[in-house]
Amino acid sequence: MWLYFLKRVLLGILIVVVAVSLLYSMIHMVPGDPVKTILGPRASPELQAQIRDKMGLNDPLPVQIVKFIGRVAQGDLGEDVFKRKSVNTIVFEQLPHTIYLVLAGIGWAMLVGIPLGCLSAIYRYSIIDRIAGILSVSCIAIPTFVVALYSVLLFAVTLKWLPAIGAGDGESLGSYISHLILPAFAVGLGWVGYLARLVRASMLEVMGEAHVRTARAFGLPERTIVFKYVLRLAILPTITLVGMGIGILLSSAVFTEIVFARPGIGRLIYDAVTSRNYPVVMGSVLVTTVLFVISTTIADLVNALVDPRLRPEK
Amino acid sequence: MATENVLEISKLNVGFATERGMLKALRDVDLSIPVGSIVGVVGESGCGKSTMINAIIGLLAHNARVSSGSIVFEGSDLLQKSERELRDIRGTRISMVFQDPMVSLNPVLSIGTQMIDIQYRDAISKAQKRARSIEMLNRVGIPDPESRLNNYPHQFSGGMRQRIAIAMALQAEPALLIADEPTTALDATLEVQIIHRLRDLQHSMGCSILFISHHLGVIAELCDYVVVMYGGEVVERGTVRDIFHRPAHPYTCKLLECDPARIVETTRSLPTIPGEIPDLANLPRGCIFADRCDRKIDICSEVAPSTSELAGHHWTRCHLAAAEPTA
Amino acid sequence: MSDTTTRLDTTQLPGNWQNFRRALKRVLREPLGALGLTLVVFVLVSAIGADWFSSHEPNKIDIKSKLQPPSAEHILGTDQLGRDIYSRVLVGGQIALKVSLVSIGIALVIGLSLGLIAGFGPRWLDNSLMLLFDSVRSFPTVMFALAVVTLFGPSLNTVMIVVIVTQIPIYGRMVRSQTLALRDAEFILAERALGAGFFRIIGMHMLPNVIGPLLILASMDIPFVITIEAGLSFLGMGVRPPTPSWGTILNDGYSYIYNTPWPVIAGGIPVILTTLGFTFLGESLRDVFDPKLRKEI
Amino acid sequence: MKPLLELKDLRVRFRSRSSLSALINGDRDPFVDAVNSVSLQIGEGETYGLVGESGSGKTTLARSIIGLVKPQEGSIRYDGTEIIGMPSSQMKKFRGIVGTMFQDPVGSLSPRMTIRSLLAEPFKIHGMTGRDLGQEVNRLLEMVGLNRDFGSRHPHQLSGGQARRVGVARALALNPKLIIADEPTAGLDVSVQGEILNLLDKLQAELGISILVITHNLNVVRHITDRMGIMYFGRIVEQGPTSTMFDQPSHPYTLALLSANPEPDPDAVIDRLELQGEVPSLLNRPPGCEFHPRCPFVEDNCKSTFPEITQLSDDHSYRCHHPRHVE
Repeated sequence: MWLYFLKRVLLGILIVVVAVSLLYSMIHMVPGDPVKTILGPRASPELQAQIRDKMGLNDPLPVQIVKFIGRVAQGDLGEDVFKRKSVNTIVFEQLPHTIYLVLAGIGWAMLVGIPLGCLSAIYRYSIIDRIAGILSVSCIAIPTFVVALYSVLLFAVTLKWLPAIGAGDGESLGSYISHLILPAFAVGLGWVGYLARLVRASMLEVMGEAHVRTARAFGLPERTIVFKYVLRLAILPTITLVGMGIGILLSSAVFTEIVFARPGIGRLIYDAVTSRNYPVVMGSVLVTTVLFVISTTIADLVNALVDPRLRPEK
Repeated sequence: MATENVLEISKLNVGFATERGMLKALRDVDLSIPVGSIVGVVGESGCGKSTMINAIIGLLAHNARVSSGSIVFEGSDLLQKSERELRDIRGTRISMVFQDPMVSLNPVLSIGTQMIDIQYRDAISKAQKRARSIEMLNRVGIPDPESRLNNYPHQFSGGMRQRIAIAMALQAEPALLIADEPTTALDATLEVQIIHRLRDLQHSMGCSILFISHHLGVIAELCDYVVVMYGGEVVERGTVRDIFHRPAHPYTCKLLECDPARIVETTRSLPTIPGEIPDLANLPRGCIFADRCDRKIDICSEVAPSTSELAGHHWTRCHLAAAEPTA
Repeated sequence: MSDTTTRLDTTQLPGNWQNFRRALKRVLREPLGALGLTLVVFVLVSAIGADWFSSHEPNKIDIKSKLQPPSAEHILGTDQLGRDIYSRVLVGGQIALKVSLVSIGIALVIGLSLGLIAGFGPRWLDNSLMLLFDSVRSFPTVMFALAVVTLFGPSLNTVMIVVIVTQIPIYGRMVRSQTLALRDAEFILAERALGAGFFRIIGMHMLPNVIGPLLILASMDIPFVITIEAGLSFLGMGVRPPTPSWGTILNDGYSYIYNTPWPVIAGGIPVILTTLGFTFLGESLRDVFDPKLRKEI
Repeated sequence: MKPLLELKDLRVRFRSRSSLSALINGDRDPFVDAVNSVSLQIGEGETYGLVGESGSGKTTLARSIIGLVKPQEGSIRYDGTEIIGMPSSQMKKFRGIVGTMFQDPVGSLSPRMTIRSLLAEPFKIHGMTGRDLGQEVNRLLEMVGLNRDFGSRHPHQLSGGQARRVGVARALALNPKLIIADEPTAGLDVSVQGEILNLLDKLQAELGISILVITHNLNVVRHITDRMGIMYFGRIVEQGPTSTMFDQPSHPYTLALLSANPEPDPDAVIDRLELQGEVPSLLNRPPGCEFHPRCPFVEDNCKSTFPEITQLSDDHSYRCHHPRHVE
């Protein structure tokens, strides 16, 4: 058990290291001087020299990567060369907003999607299943930013029920939450569909397996069969998908934060890209990548806890 | 008819609605299981064995239609019962052991959980249920049952899993145990172990067993009565000696002839039954076996034979037997 | 009836013309499949014939008639520069489809080759390719896209590169797992026992069994790629103005959302219809070919 | 009789755990022997039966002969030529002159090809496109008794018996001198089983080929083989002429296997040697004789000393300290 945990965590770290190296190497794939790419062509030669030195761009690439990973491992994401502010401070100021958004989004998607999927599977091929199917596929099909735009149009502009812009006044929790509702709705909607479809498909698959027939042959109540014997197995791929979902929702958060003018890491990257503030882009992409890897790793570990077959024998 | 039957199927007809039309999977099936006996069912693939079992325990596929007949179990017709009533019978009065022990247990629940779950109807404490499970595992020959109760199915070998399946099936002391090819997936030396264990348990618990197998040797060794099925019909049934020593239906004769184990002199040329089972969605007019029968007479391809009794407890569905009854 | 063993059922997958026609029939029998197919055909036709169907020059500015609601002259109204939104939507669809088909096509070819190499190659190669795939997959797509845009500048090509790079691991992983499952299948062993060489096994026996599920997966990715293109263009990181894209139409509309809702509605609906069409079609294709979901006798 | 195929001290090892976890667990030998010092000979025109339960290594042995699995040590000689370490171009040629049949009749046919193209495969692989392939395919279909209409079908449209015939035709396409048949009757009904065995026998008589049959079915082995070997835990524990092996088995395991074969006669009196327990895992190789934990006749030296091969007669040998034929 512990060996599996250790292996999985090591793999996660390895993935982050490779991902960071890839990201870092990308700078060197750009034709021309990376410093010019980063700072833009109009930066003064002194600034360029200073940055080149600071970023260690005079070392060979592998050395640079090792140094960079070393710094990141110590929790140092570098410095914003324009504002002369630590990237750590900038990123971690914005990060909580995005995390709340993503958790709220995946949270409501799970609360609605998983029961919807169960319902579809239990009453398969019925009218309930058909309606749930159309609803979920439609949810999947509509892109997040279109959902965001339309919900602004409907709930904020036309009906004026909920605030459209910002994350609240920062004073009261109620205001923060009311500003969170529409963005969370927008990022989560597609995932309601994904989860419902996946839960339905894997429940149907498990229901066709021989051991469910055994449970039926012993006259177990349908409730026990569905919620204990079937769901326990059918939920395994869902756990993996939720782990991936947290990472994918980080992507959707970019659109949502821009449409709703919310603070957050998506907005931060967007602003940094438009002002070509490379260290901040790099730092935020890195942090989100680590978040992604952490969530998939946790999902795998939870899977191992639920599924005894993944536990190695003593 | 003095003996009392725990299960009696009469004139059972089951069909499946398919794209090609109605597939008549069971036609006028008769079968009875006397109390305390072991009844074997033999037949090749597509003979309707599985459909019959599913009909008994009420777990037919959604597109199945029971058009007529009755399945009387302990005095009442199972086909007239509601889903709820059937569920109360399954696992208490009738239980099952399935073919493939590798997939017939839930892989993410421990053996203990599954054995305790199936006792959900009993108003006893969990500790008592646990104790009963341990005793049952002991009886089927699982070493160290107390600690193995916490193990998961994948931690057992195939033979052990089949023992566990038997323990679960017999735990509630059912009146009827249905065993669907329980040893097919096992090796010969394990097969013998399981069969002996099953017979010992049957003796001590006094239940009846419906034993499905394509292995004639196992049937001969274990069963009291034998039912021979072909293409969805019961073509012959009788005591184990009737079937093996005095087979009446040409199909039974052929089936016995084909078994290389019954051929004493070694031979390089083994008997076969040429031809195939007719399409069950598009049945021939006469006898279902007529195409492949080497003793066919004119009437066989015109009229479907009805069941005739040859002697006490020995029935066959063949024109030849009806014409010239053998004593 | 129930004692048929479960084996990898690849025979149901599209491969020859007969199967294709049977599949088409089954897709059309399902209402959602028929709807999906209709939408997809509709979108394809309107994208291919965009030049004929458009009523105005898509980039022609006419400030006098800016932000008009739909009318006989402008079926979907006009934007803040008075450009005809209907014509822009048509041309935008052409671009969206071109991006998604080209980039998915390239990603498919590369993913397929890498997946086969990983599945058939030595353990160390398999492990390193998987590590690479997992690493690339661990970038949140949009974050990765933005990082690429900062380096290479916003353009249609950048969008395609991002799509290709992020899709390769998905196809590669799937091909690899299929290959691993097939590698020890008895029919592959049987071919090897006959003396068949590496390339014959890959080309004649592996590929036909791997390509079906892969194409279905890819067809379900088209809406995703369209979303990425529209999304990046919406952020101003994709297609450069004045070239129309569904994303830029939405972005322009969003700036004037308090003045008029029409541009946002007109820019969003084609995105929704296209993604709905491809998703419905992909779902029903998968239902038709996935034997696991068809368990009834 | 001149041996066509000769195996000597063949050993096949598999890695049981990755090098990393072997390192962590301090396991110095992360390998298991699936096949262990196996020697056997097959003469020209002879049929040799290799019998064993699941996991005994019989399938691995068959696969190592055609180079699908790489043996660790030993030698495999075909017609006097060493096969192990053959360059791949020669191995390809060798595979052409040895016909192989795999267990699953349908699953061993490439699912998307038609029967016609499946039958043309052997010729295409070995570059024999010069002859009229259509005619060759027709010849093969006729040889195994299949109608030409089958040529346009796909494997999943065939029954098990028909698919098996296609397998036989493919194995015989290039006029091999040796056929390796892994469970040729697995999954087939008794009535069809005979057809396949008769077909093989007929072809053997006509073409004078040698056959290596791998099976767990003793009844089949008794009828169709000249000599047989019993495998347990990767070793051949006893081999000899089939009739001698059935009449006077020496090894207790042979005895147990023979008696574990239930006779299809309800009145048969079987003096049964029932084994306890199951085959141990390859990871926990018992010391001494590998059969000793299950052997009813175990004595002290069995637990410590590994039995060498004893030659009972010219062609009958066994590995046992206390053979049964003495009594």
